[in-house]
Amino acid sequence: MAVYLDGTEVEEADGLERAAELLAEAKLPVIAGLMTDIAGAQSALALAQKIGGVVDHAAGEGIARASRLMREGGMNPVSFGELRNRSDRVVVLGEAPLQADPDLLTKIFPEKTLPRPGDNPRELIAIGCKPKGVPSSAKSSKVDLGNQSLATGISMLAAAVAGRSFGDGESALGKSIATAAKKLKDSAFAVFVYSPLELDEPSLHVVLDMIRELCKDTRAGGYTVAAPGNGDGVNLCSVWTCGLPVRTSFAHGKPEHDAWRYSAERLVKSGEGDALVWVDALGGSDVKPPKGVPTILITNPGQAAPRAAKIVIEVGVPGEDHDAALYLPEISGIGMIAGKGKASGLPQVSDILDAIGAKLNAKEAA
Amino acid sequence: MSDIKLKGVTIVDTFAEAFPMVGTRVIITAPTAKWADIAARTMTGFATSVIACGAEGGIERTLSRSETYDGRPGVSVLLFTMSQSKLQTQLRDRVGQCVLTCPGTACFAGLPPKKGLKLGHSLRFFGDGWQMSKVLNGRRFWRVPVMDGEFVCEDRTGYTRDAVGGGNLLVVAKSHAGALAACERAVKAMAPMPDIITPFPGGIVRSGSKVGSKYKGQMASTNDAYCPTLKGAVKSELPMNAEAVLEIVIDGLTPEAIAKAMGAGIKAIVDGGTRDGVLRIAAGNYGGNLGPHHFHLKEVIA
Amino acid sequence: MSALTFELKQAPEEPLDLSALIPDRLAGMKAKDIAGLALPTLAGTASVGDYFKVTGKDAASLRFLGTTDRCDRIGAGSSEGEILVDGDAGAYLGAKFKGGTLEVTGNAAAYAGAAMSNGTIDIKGNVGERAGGLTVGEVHGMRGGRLFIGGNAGPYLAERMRRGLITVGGDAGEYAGARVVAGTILFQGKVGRNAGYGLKRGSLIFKKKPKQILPTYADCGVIEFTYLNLLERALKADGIKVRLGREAQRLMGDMAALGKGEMLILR
Amino acid sequence: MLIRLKGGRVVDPVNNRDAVGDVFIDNGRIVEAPEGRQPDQTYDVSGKVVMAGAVDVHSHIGGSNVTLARQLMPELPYLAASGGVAIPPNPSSWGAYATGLRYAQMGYTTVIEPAVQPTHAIQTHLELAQIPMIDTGGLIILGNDDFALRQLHRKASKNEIEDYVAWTLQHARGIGLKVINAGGAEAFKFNARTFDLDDEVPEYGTTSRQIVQAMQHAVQDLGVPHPAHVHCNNLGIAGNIDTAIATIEASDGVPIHFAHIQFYSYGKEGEKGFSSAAPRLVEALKAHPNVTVDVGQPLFGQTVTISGDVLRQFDGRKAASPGKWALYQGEGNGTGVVPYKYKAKSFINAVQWAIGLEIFLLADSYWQVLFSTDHPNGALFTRYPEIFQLLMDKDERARWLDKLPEGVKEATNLAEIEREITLSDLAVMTRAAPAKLLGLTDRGHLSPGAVGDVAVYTDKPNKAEMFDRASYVFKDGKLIMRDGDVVEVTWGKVFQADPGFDSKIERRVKDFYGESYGIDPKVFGVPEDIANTEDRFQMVPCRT
Repeated sequence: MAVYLDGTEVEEADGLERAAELLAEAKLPVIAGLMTDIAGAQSALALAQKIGGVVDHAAGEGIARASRLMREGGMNPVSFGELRNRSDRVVVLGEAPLQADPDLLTKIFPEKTLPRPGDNPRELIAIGCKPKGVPSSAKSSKVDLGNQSLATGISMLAAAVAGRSFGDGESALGKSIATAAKKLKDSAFAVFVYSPLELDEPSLHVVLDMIRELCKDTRAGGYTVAAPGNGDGVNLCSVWTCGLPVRTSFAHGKPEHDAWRYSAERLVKSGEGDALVWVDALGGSDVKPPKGVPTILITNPGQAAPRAAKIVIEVGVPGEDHDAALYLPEISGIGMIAGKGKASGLPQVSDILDAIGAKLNAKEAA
Repeated sequence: MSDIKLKGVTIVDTFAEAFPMVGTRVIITAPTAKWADIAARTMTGFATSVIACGAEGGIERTLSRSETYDGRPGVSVLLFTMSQSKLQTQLRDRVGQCVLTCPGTACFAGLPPKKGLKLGHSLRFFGDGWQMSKVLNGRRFWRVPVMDGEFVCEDRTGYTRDAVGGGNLLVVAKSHAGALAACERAVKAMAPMPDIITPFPGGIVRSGSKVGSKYKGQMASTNDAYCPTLKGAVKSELPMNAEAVLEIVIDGLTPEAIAKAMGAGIKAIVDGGTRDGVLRIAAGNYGGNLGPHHFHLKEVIA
Repeated sequence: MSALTFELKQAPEEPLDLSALIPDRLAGMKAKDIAGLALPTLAGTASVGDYFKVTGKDAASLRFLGTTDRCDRIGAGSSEGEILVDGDAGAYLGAKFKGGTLEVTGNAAAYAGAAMSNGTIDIKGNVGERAGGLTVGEVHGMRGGRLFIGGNAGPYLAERMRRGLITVGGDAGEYAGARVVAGTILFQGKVGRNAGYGLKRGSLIFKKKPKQILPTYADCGVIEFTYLNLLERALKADGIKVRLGREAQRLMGDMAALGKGEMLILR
Repeated sequence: MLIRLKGGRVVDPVNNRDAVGDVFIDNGRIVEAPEGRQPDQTYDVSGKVVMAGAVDVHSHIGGSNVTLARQLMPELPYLAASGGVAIPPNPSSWGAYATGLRYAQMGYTTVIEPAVQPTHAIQTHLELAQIPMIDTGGLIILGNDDFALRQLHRKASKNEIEDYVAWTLQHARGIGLKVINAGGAEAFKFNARTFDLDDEVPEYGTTSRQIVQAMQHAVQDLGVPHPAHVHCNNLGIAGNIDTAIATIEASDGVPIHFAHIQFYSYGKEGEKGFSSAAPRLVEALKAHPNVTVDVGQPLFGQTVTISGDVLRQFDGRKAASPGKWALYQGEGNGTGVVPYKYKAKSFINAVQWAIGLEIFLLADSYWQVLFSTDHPNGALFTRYPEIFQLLMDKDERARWLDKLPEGVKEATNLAEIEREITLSDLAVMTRAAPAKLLGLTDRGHLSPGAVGDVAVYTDKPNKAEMFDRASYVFKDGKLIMRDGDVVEVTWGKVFQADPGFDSKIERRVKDFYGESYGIDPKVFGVPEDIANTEDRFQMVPCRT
């Protein structure tokens, strides 16, 4: 491993010492990115509690939307296994689901399934996306939204499912939506597949209302595409540890959640957060840390230039360099991925965060 | 007994005996004064006496655009019954059948609506789920879709338990024409006065009554002491030269309003002097044993 | 008695939580004691006197002078008295406001009047996102009272509002009136995309026709509304003079939600 | 280190002890009074009551179900605080850490999480690892999963079913097996809205009765100490005492545990068609000594219900308060989460409250009727002391009864019950019996050799106050809490039963998951080092 301070490689202990100092000096340190395994998340939460900091995730925006939805109305989530084995009508909303996993349709529509309700053939209904390679095990239809946004497409579908007439009901799009709605109403188990990162928050609520309209008589639910960077795993860990999702501050001792206030990006931009720990350890992400405050970047070798941050610390990739608990979409929950090679010698995210915490302990004691 | 005489008219030293009632006021507006009036008249039709009408009601006065809540011409209506629950039923039925149905109208509280009688609160259900509630400056209104647009109706209107029914004047005259002319003058004088109505036809009643009857089940019967045709046959209150007696009954939201109205009525009659052959002005009472409100004629003209 | 006055000494670097400085809490306290009160900052605690010069006596009438957008939670949770802010306000101005009046001469940041339930908040300038909307942990947004915005409003104005009245003098951002359950919003300027998205009940009233009207609204044509008279008069009583006229185009929606709400586009 | 607890009233029914005396702890274990050795530490506990650390056999403290509830209702501690006790130490949080501290505060040292979804067992164990102070264990849910149903459908051999149960226990590292509305959750996936003991699961043809019996016998034959832990059909429905008794009778003399039995002790007598059937239940228990139950006592106040009985929870959504709910539709049972507020003004809630207390107070043996609120379903575990008071103080019950709606006294029998349970009774239902039922022979009592888990309470007339905060709590012989405050944060063990299986089952399971889910089951197998500590898992020996 290597640790860089201001672009220069330094001893690990010195790097960690400097990192601890940086956090100790900060008024409101922000521990974010958190593209790491559960152990890393646990250590991040423990460190945040110790230093009175904030935790957020790189996919925090989508997580916050899903959290608010859950908190205000609830949700009817469907596991991937149930989606794959028992759904008849699968509505893919938007482009994100198929972008996140190009093989998604193959996984959703296997040749053989467990017994499922109803007699309908399985069918993909694509709204606002262009599915490629739909397996032969499923029929497929598409709603071309034309000039309309995904948000309005979703609301038209919801209106049609609820059987309420509306302005554009007679347009070509309206008719196409009506056909899709009829299929949903005739379904035994309809599942909506979408990403909370792509859908606007009000659209998430409309999707939930639609699910609840359908499930009065049959089954229906939502399958949300997992947040990138183990976002769901990290968020779950935050919830079970302190009772609240990410974007939580420990600055005043007790955990305080505010999806707007404790967004890492907003905190850094506004200058309210004055030090940043950015963890990007799952093999490199497109999401880059917000700029403007002294940053400790914890990432994999080769993912960042030594000068990319005040301090750059290299760690292994969870689930590759070491065993790791991660959110696995296939089980819609947390699973274990065994490391492939044990020889990398790279520390884990949790090792680094714990070591920084230990340095802070030592400082306090001194 | 010391009757007094004003401009030749005897004011009998007696009192009108009146009863507590529960009263309310609503304001009806419409696109024109004409339609506000039609709605109000319809709503207060067949509302002379609680004995068989369910309620006593009438138009209090008309309101100009600047006086109403929605800036349209309006009419203020008073309605009285013997209990709050009866008033609630009467109000709902009368507004529901006569105002909700009338083109262009809206209906508002005429007394502070806090914890009052249900108005739009009940009538909103006519909207079958399409009604909308709106709260403006602490007051709740319902917008109920109807065939000419929307019926706007305030959620509730206030009511008072201090209302009084049965304030009255008995006008004894030498001729029927004279009694009627004198009473018309009195009613006209009372018309602009606030907080009262005269619920009988044109404000005037000819069938004054006494309590009880020789017939079983008949609670009230003709006031034989004031019937000119029975003068010799009963213990009459009338001089032999009296040919007709007419009564003005007044309901009011407060006793004071009734007293003032009675005073104004007496003054209007007396101002006619002996021209109409008015002999005396008396009032109906039951010896003071039945109603708590006693309006002494001498006092109301003071 | 003179108004209890808080004059900002220097612009704070980190957000201050001023929610303790409301009439309910300060009644009967001396200026000197108030200056000694703890003032939570974003990550620590200062005292009121560190940031404010405190003068005056009457806690039923508070004044904040020279405040900036870092002065958060002014009037939050207040239930009585009057508060005047001569300056800008930070986030959560008057959040969960329960009664009294709160007036701001400048702008307010995010969540102004969020989840307020009564009283009047009058902001002369602009407001940030989610004004009149939900605060963290609430199931509904504004639940009553009046929120007057003189300038522009950020996105998600009045999200999941349940009762009350909002007026916007300027323009409003995207998703204005989204998921409103009931209540009334008057837009005097332009609105961004997806106004009224997921509206269940409630009225969105537009002086200017919105550029985009969601396809899930059903046009009911132009109608005369007695209600507009009532609203115009009620606004006038609050010092907001605006001609609403008699007629409006009515669209019902959002059919994606309950569909019992309306847009009234004034003529 | 030798610790002496001196001069307390020692309540230890396993050793027939309820008298003033000393208790000694040495090296983390209870020991006889040592001769010729001076204690290193002596605690004067005169005037106090000394009991073994309490054991909770059924409390939803961690795992994906509980965390789903936390996501739905992070405000629970605030809302619950108005009706009872918020979750200390931090009223803003109902996370894992706060859970451990509050349990320890009340003198609890072992708690069993009763609903571990096999595919989410890793999360459960990660969560349990974040709960300080207490030892834990998990019951693994089977019976609505397609593998088991497929086995039953094709009439797989008894051995093969046993192997699957054993594999699941090992893979998910459970102390026992849980069956929730057997077949009902699967039927719900085919849009059933009701499911009874002899209804057939669509496509699989097997009945609820057959599933329960298969699981019950598998557990028994494998020698797992804790019998099958069963949540019956028809939870919460008036007249469901018939279901409970039919299920009890179907148990056929083989050990079985019924969870939160209060929710099944409903008659349909009276004007409102809802009444107490507690006496019928108690009679049935007397006739079936193979059966144990925990009560699932409700208390008035805000809570949230969490259950793998998705069919029931879906129906329960209509009563959600606040009006939001979540239904996770997953492998096996899935989970339904519905916030709920028990109201003293509600006739139904008041009758439920009375029924729970009746079951406790009419019980013949507290070795058979165990304490629980089915946290958080009946009441938050933080409120146990309030229930202890109700059981030990008939005047307190009478005070409550007088406040309840008309007709509650008629629909229940509580008003006629004078019984006040003793400290020994309490020690059995909260310590000795659950420990024994779980096969945890070294706890629930203060015999020499038992683990040094001891709770010392200051005796007070108000039992709710007495049990709210223990004066001292020792865990493995270490003082961890004093007067409700943390002395030392410790991390406990997890109990696991591992009866062993024929490895052929691994292949079958692997094929099944590969084909049906596209995964290798090893991704949801719980590794031994999950908590990053050694000896995290402690084996509970199986009968051979």
